[in-house]
Amino acid sequence: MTAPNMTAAETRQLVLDTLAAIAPEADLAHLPGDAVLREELDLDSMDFLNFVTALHERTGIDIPEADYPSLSTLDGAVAYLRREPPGPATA
Amino acid sequence: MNGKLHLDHAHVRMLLRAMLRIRRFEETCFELYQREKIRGFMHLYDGEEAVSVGVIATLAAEDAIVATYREHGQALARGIDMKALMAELYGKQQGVCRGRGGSMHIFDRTHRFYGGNAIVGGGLPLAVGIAMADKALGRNAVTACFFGEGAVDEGSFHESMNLASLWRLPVLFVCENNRYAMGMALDRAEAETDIARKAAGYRVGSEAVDGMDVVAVEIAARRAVAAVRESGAPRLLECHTYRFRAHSMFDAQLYRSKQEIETWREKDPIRRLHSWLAGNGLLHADELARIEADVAAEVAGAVAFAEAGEWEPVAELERFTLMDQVPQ
Amino acid sequence: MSAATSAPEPQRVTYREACKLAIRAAILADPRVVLMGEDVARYGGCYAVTKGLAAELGEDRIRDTPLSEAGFVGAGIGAALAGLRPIVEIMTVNFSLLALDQIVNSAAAIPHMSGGQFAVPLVIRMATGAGRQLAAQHSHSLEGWYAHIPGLKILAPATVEDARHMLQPAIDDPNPVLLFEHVMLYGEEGTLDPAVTGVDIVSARIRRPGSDVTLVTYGGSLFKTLEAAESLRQEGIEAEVIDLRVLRPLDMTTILGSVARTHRAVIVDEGWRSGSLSAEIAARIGEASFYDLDAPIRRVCSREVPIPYAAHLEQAALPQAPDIAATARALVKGG
Amino acid sequence: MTDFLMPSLGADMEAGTLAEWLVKPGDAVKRGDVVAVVETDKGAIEIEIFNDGVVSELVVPVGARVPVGTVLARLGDTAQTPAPKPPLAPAVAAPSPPTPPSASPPSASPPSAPPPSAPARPRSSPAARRLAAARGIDLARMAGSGPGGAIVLADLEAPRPAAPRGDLAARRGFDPAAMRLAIGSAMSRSKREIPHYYLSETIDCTAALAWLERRNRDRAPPERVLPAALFVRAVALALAKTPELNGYWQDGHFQPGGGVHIGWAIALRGGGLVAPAIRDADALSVDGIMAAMRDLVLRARGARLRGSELTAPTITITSLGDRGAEAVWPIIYPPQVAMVGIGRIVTRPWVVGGSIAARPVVTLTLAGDHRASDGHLGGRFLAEIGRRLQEIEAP
Repeated sequence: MTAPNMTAAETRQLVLDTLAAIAPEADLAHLPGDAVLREELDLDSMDFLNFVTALHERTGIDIPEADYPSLSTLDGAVAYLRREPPGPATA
Repeated sequence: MNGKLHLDHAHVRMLLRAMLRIRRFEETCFELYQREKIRGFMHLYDGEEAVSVGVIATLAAEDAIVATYREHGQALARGIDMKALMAELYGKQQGVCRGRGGSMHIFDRTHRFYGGNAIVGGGLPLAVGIAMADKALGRNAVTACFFGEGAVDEGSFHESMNLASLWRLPVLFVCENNRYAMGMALDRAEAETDIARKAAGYRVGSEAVDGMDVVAVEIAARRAVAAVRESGAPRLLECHTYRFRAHSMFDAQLYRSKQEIETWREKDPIRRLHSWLAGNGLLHADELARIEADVAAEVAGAVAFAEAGEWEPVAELERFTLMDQVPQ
Repeated sequence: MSAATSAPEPQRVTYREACKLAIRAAILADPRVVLMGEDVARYGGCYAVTKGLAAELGEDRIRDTPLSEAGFVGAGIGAALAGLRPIVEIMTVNFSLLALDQIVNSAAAIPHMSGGQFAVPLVIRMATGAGRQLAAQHSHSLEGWYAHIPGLKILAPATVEDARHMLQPAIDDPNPVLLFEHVMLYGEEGTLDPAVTGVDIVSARIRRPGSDVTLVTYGGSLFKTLEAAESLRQEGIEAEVIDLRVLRPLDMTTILGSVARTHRAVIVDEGWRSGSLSAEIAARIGEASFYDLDAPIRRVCSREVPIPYAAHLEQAALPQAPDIAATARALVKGG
Repeated sequence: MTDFLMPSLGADMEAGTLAEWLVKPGDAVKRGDVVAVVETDKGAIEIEIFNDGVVSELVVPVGARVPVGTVLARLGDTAQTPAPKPPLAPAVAAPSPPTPPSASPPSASPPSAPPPSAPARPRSSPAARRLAAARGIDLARMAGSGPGGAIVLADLEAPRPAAPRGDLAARRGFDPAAMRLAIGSAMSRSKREIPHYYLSETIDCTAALAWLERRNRDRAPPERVLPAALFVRAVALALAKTPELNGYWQDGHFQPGGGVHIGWAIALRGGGLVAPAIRDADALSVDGIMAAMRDLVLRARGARLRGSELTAPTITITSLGDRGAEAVWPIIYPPQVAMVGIGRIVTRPWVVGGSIAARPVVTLTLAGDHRASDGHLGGRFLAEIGRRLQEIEAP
């Protein structure tokens, strides 16, 4: 399943699940949609790369480094994933 | 009470009828047992009817009775409803003890009938206590305590005789000496076979009587009960008697001869009273037939009642194990 | 009588005095109550519980009996059947075996056997237990045997409060009640709270709360068990001590509730282990609370010998506080 | 018969708590298998075994804290493994006519194969079984601290990550307080015993970052490389030229490390840090180093590091990353003799070809043990790292 085929809620859950794997101790239930993830969840560059990698593996979307700023918040990540067409990995 | 017995027509017919009720009831029990309607241990009173009928005829309603496991006779003589008695032998809810006691444990509160005690000698201390309570509570009551001669072997006989005498309690100890404790003959069990004499050791007045003669028993019992009631002290009445049938339903009677049984049958208390009544013109032939018919009808009614009775629901099994209150 | 009853009772009393206060109050309160037993009147009782009562209350109410346990216990049953509220004292539990027939075959059985026509509102008091070098015919703890019998209620007062207040509800109970007084308790002093005017004969009591292990006991072992709990506390183990008070019917609610919290149980019983009350309690915990248990159920019981005379042997035969503590410690700390 | 001991996972480790057994008696193991998890002051560490064999006995129960060197388990020889073979059951024959009853005793009936010996059921309390079932915990993989070594509630109620999520958190975590103490004790010892000298060098990263951008542009996220991997590779290559910084100070003298095993300092979420080894980093490509780093970070966060990974490093690198400070002066982790710090990449005015330009630069620092090396050598080492970063075109 690719993100564009998912509902917004499903996509949001996917992002949250991905974050939970990287920051298991975080209280994601109360994560504001506009919070800067790297600040809020204390993600270093390796964490963020793992986040991007996991989203890629789950959605097939190829997230270029240049697009990283679009994924800086939860809302941004959800919107980004829903905007992008499916990548070749799931074609 | 002067101990004199007025052998009026009604009274002697009552004695005969009372013994016949016991005899016919138990003959039916014997049959019902073999048809597996009645189970457990059942001890028949066949031959001993004169003892219970004669003694109990002298008791008042406020008096108490403690009996043994061979107590169908005392129960019927005391007036316990034959239907409820038969239902109890059937183990039915309508039984006098709701099927919990059976043949050996007949209790009836309304008749002050305290068992039905199947531990030989076990009832004697109870009788002492009942008399003690009656005395303490100011009741002018006598407790008649029936036991077989086998109970004399037990310590509780001696403890109870001593206590009743020591504390001057109104107990009439009635020893039904039928010569065998199960199969144990008295002279094989006791060094002193004169039971009445044993009472002397406890300063208890005693008398021995022919237990096959209901009139003799009644006369002796009337005298004894009067003495107890007047003195407040116990007495012992030894009744020489005999059971024609086995100890219980499963007994090969290896301990006694047929000859001996036949000899005692000659002394059958019912036949004896009937002959005496008939010989003295106190009973018409058709009168006996009428009594027999009445008794047969009563027994048949009791069987029908027991047959129609219901089983106590198993849900009630544990009821009365612990009492919620003392029945008043 | 009113003057006698209105006199305030002392607050600091021995267990023996508490028993006497209870008997006196019960006899004064109800003309149907009598006490009888061997040497209870003129001698004053083997353990001096009834000393002076016969002189005050009369020998009809405090009645000496001959040495005939079957006779006077049976008489007590008969008297209860016929309307009195007797208290029968048996000098020691060993002697009660002479009356076992009457207790088991008559008192316990008649209400049921008669289909509920008769009740036996009787109290039998007896001394139990070891510790006074009285050897094997005066020292046994057979209350567990009696607790086997349907139709009986079995009480074991351990505190002066229970000694003072368990008797009246036992008398008021329509059933035969056996009341076991441990010989080592008679001299124990305690305080009676004047505000407490009665106790129940239904429930167990938590004498000391704790979270780590449940110690179930009664009677003469209560104070040993409390002592063990205190020593465990110094090791950081909080033991909950349950005083059964009533050995039949058992208050399993209190026991199981405690085990559900502590997950561990030790039963302390001066009776012998085999076929004992402790075995019954252990079995019931196992049946009802198996999945609450975090450790095997353990028991501290008397060694399986007739209680010997020599002091060191007698003490070695009985459950002692260090045994109780060690058993509980092993459950909590493993090993 | 071989003893499997509580390993020393660091010079400062005196004892460990057995957190989990991953084998049980009867299991065959071979060298390198992870057999247990030990909680140390530094966290939960997976412990490997160094012999082939069959586990014959687990000596130390779960929950027990024992000194280094304590026998944890005993191993039997592999040769002993084959269990006695059950007698062969007769093949199921075709239905035969009923045989008349014979007088032969029951034992004359056809022998049936004994039931396969069930794996030893773990001793555990009923309450522990109920809780384990509710939590989906396999008791066979635990040992107990209760009576007779039974597993009891306390063994199951030991602190563990809340809300298990996936594989990461299914294991034990570490005790932050204990780890803080351990870091403090190791660093105090270092500051007390090691005469540190510090050097720094700021390096223009333009070429390296340009190279990295080009490299990552056409790659899917799993293949992308972070700048830190370039730095680690540069350090590894530089170390090959300055082996005096790669090794241990032990017993009063320097012992060279057997290979370049770079300890990569990983900050743990919630506090504390560990520095597991990237083994033979000088032989790895940039991608290889990146892969190793990713793997270590994942496993460190999940408390699944192996003991040998913690004891192997011959030098340690701490890289502050893009959210860190500009420069770091690290404290050497004993018994190592050097540590490299990598600051945040910052854009600074930089003189290039005589004029000032805005350039991304990074400050590298070196902490050296003066007992083992001098600043001169350290300076050469830093210069070599800088050179390697400039020559990134040919990694």
